[in-house]
Amino acid sequence: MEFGLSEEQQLLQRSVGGYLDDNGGLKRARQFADGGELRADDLWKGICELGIPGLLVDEEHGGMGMPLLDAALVAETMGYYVTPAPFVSSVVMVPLAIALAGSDAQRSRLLPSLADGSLIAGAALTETIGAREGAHISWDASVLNGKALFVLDFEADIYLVADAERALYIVESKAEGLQRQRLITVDKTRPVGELVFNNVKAEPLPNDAGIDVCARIVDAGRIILAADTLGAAQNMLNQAVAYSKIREQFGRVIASFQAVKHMCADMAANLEPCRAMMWYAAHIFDADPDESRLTACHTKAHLAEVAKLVSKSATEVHGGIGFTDELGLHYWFKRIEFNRQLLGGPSTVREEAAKLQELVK
Amino acid sequence: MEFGLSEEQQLLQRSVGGYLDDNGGLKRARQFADGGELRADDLWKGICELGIPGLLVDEEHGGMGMPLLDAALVAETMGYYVTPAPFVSSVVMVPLAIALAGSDAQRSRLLPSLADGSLIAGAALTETIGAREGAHISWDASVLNGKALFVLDFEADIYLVADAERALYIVESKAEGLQRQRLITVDKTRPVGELVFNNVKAEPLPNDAGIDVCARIVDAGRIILAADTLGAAQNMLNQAVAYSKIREQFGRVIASFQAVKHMCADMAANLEPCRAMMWYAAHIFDADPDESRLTACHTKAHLAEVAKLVSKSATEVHGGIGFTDELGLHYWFKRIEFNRQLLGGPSTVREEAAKLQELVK
Amino acid sequence: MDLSFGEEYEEYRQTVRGFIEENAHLAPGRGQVNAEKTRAWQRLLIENGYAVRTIPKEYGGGGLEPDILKSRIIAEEFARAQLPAGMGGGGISFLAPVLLDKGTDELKKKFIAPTIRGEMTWCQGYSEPNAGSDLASLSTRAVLDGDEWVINGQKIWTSGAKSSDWMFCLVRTEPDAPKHRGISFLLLSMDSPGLDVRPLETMTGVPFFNEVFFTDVRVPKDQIIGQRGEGWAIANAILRHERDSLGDPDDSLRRLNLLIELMKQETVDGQRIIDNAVYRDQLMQIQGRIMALRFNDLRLLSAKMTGQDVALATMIVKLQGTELRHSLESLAIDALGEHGILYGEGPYLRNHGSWQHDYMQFLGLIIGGGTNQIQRNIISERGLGMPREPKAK
Amino acid sequence: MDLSFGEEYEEYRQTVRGFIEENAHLAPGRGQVNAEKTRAWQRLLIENGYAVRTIPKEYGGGGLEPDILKSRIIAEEFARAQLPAGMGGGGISFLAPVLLDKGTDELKKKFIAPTIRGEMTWCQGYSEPNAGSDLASLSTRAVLDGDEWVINGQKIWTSGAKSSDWMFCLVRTEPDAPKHRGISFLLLSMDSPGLDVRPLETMTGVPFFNEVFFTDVRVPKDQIIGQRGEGWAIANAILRHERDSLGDPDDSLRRLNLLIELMKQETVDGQRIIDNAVYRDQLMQIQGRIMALRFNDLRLLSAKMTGQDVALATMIVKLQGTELRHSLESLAIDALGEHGILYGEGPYLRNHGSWQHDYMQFLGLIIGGGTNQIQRNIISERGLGMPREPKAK
Repeated sequence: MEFGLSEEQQLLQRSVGGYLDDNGGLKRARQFADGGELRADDLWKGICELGIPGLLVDEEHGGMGMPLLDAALVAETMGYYVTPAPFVSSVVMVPLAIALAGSDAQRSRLLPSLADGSLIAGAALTETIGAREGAHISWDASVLNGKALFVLDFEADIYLVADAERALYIVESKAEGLQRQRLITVDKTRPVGELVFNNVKAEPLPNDAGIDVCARIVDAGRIILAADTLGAAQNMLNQAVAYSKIREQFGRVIASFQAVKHMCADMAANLEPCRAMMWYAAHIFDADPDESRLTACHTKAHLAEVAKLVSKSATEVHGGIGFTDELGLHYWFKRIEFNRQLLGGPSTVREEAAKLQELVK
Repeated sequence: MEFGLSEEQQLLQRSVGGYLDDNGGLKRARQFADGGELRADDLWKGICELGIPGLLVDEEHGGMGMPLLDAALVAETMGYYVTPAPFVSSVVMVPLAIALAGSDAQRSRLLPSLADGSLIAGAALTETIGAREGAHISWDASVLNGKALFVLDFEADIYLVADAERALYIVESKAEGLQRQRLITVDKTRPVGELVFNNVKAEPLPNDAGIDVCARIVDAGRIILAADTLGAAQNMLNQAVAYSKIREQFGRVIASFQAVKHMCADMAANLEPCRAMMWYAAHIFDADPDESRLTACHTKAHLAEVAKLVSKSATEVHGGIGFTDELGLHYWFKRIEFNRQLLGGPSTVREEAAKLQELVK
Repeated sequence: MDLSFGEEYEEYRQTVRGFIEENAHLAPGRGQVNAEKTRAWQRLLIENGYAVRTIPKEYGGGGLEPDILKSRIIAEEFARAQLPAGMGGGGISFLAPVLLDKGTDELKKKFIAPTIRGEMTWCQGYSEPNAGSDLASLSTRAVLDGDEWVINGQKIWTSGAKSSDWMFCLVRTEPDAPKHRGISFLLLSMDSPGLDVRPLETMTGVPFFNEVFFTDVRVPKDQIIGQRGEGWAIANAILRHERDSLGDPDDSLRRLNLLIELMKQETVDGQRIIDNAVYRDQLMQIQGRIMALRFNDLRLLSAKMTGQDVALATMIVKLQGTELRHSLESLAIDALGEHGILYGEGPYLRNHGSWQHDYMQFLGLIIGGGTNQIQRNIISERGLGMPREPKAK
Repeated sequence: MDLSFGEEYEEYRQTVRGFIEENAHLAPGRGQVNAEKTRAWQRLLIENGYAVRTIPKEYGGGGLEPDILKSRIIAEEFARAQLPAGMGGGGISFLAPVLLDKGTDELKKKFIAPTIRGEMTWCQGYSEPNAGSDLASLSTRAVLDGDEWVINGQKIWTSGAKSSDWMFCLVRTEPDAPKHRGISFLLLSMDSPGLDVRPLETMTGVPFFNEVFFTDVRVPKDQIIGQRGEGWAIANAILRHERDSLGDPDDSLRRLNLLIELMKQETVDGQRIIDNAVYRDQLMQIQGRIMALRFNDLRLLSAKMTGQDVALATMIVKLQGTELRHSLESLAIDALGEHGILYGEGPYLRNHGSWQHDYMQFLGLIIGGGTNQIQRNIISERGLGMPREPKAK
């Protein structure tokens, strides 16, 4: 028995971390947020060179065929470095959906370009979790109509779309009748947007296996967002501890004040077990799909709650400078906020957890 | 405009406090809890001499005709001194019920003995807030049947009973067919119990005014329990601060440690506004019955939450000795627990608050 | 307990209402930038005793006796009519009273009247990058050179520095004195050569605070309030005042009512958000907390009138009020779900993105005006009589 | 990530199951007070390598190599069968390993075998009324008089003092040394003249802790583990161990499942408590927290096997585990409403009043074993490398 990361997994995380430390991080995130780029092409190129987009694609289709845990470790690192790159949808949810529900032809056509990063894929699934007034997708004959909000990895070449019956489709971003509008959120490192479908041609994924693929990839997406949150929160805690050791007030470093120490201790005490939780949730996704759903819900919700505490406390430990743009602490703060609400906020996801255990009438 | 206590009210609170400081307090509470007394007759006698039982009874019937605020101030003091005396039912809820819903004859017969303390009255109303399986009271012709749980001021001569239609009755404690069983809770200073009715003769209160008297007296009861909680929590905070100033560890009084200071500051910051809230809730009970309901709900729930924080933190500040029986801190802790659950726990009462504002479907 | 205002005051309330009805058309609109209209409105209010009413007539004020109830009635009635009850800002709220109390006749004559008429606007220069919680360790230096102070250093968190005409600020003038006794309170023009104002970017993205850099800024010697070295005491009186104004429960109540409306309107899967029992319970918790703080405020108002000591009930306002408001905004974001994180502009933004803005802004206020950790020190030491931390060896 | 135990271990699991099946009838019942039956069961387990398996044979143990996985399998299988996996208690869990490590040959021979066979039971004498968080300031004194230590002073929080044969305790033997270096670790018989044990009443009302008073208690000189003055280091190793055992998430999981059953059965106004969305959401929050701590525990187990450093993940267990458990019990009380505060005896008591009992008991454990404030000091200093508080002037 070994509950932990293999050497390869540690190496993977270190190499992605090393690359982002050199080329990504706050500076690049700022530039992306301020500069109106649609995609951070340089970063994406580097990420492709590391083979990241092919992590979950099988070898037959040009990928590495790794388990979700490897992707989650990369997601954690992406969060740690507030990386502006399409990941949750393009690297995780869409390749998984195509692998699980696509036809052989679809797999052969789409997976290789997803695996080498030449094709970017967004995901329009929000309405399967909770539809806001006016948002709804319907399939009629061979076209989609309706509206999808908060489409993930929005600056994409193709979209994975779920209709109201949870059936899945692939749509070209340049398809006729498709209107796209970017939605601006607090987190400027993660493009999301709205898609309006007016008789838009789409290609259904046949889903011959008959499993609820939509649920499977939402599980995966939730684990990935939780991993991203873990990385972001860990970074905020690290920054708070480091800053407290150099900032002096009243003739002492503030790290020597018990109030500051206990805030940091509480952050660490809450955050540290989340690491094991994220590992397990990602591992069990592949090892036991049935158990996975509950673990994915709890991991998403619990990480969101813990990270909320961490993001507030870490900002407070910094004092005024934490509120300013100077150290850019708010980039992590906002990334944590984004992850909290997307693919189901904490109490929505907890209610799903209760339903899975038949605790809801 | 004056938002505060009159000199008379301050005097009332001081005189009750002075009496309980000399004759009640922890020592008397312990003796009561350990000794198997049904009533603390000596304390009750002193309380009667102060005129407390007649606070809310009008002068015509031998009382003082004071507003609920005066009773709430006494309740706060009772909580402060963990006083084992019938109050919430016998001094507040039952006299109010008889005044509001009784006939002239009932008023003339019962109120004078309630006012001089010679008659003790319990209240069986729990089922109007939330009925547990098997608990239910029904009225048929001239008798009551069913079961009532958590009857307040249980060691009583008469009981005020509400049936499932919220109609009110007076029942003699020695009535034929009435079975009484004491229920043991953590709070040994407050006798509660179960009443089982087998064709028990009862006297209905006619309630000619046609208002929901049951709701009115539950409002009053909630305000009184909140006031009791305020007193108990204030005492725990005071004890924690005082103890921290004398207890030394690591060569310093623990009151000089920031962790201890901030725990005490948080208790005070949460508790202090509760005082104004309790005053207002009690005041508006008389001044504006319509507004009173919402304020009573919120005061009950908010005090319960704040006192939960205070009772835990104050115990922690004491360290090990807070957990032992030595300082008897747990008497206040348990009194706060009792007040939290009786007449509706916090989330039950908040849901009522939402209903009052038509926020529930 | 008497929550009525009494007959005399009810009459006064009618007078105020009459004034408002007659003159509402003269008031500047919401967010109006017509400076002259704003100033004309301010003058009209002063003339009628509705603004700066207790400042003596000789300095341009109303010259009236302090009357907290009348002040409250004015505030309530103007709020009801959604009109500004005069100009706010540090100059009128904080500086004018200090000038009256501690200023020389010359300073009073020169500064009070234009300040309260809105012709001279002020910003406040207190915090520095290395003097936040430990404000008294500030190091911006002023040295006397002939008839002028020469100032070098830097201030931060200066709101309104770009739009203000003048600044009142704390500078170190006695470097050899103990830190609390080496600080003086100076007044200076924002046009002074050597002053450089740079906007400070914060997490909200909405400009609000500035940094101000001083390079040999020269200020006439007599533009000092109080004596040399008395600045700390003067500033502290202002700071206490400022803290009380953060986390106003009436403002939280307005936000709560807005949130209730929102939760009634918004739906998820066809169900109104207010019908979600979990959010509804949290909403009710917040409503209870606001209620407690509002009644606490009434108690404070009443105590001010009767001169009672309610120090502890006063000290907790900033800590409780800012945390409460932050929680309220946070609940709104959770209840809105994905819509809660929309910000800036766009079609689905609710209430102009104010939930997200205030959520962040109030985290800033939990930190600003004395962090809530410092508030807890104050409450435990001054409110509960617990000892200060022992000095480090 | 490999969560299987491997073939060898699955075989071992079968062996354990076989043993249990065959011998279950010999096990003492729940809460059994038949001491001899308990001891016989313990001896049987030792013989078969299921209890004290790593203690050398010469001292009466199993003489086996440490194998954390086998230990876990044993624990799991006995728990599954609801049978005790041997005796617990401070003597077996804490003292025997310390004796092995630091005791003289004589002490090992005298004490280990009877201790692990359950013939000699132990209590622990550490805390004193004036030495709680600051344990190293303990003042119970032992003075050498010829061949004996003479002890005077008082211990508190001694669980099991009434039923134990022996005590291991910390006493001050070097009053002139710095406080951490003046403490020694002694062993003494609870039959010693001059020892007075008094039960300590606590808020739960259920006797658990005691006070122990020493008046000229005499102990042979060589009943000391380690050297004079080394007691603090020895005790600390034990304390770390003890903390890890508080707030066990597996135990919290059992309580959670019990609570879920309860919430399905109980009704208020005909509605099941589980159908109340507010309590259900809180229940799910607790479930998520338990999950995180359980996986953290698996990580610790695995790290022990591979010798990885997971210091921070270890340090947080007591703090998180006790607070979590306290919250869980608190939720149960709220969900039960008035029934939640029933205690002691009576017809409506749920689960024997254990919700109320454990709610209080875990407040005690939040305080005991190093208060959670002390835990936060440890986490910030040892886990995050933040400085200790400066010494007071």
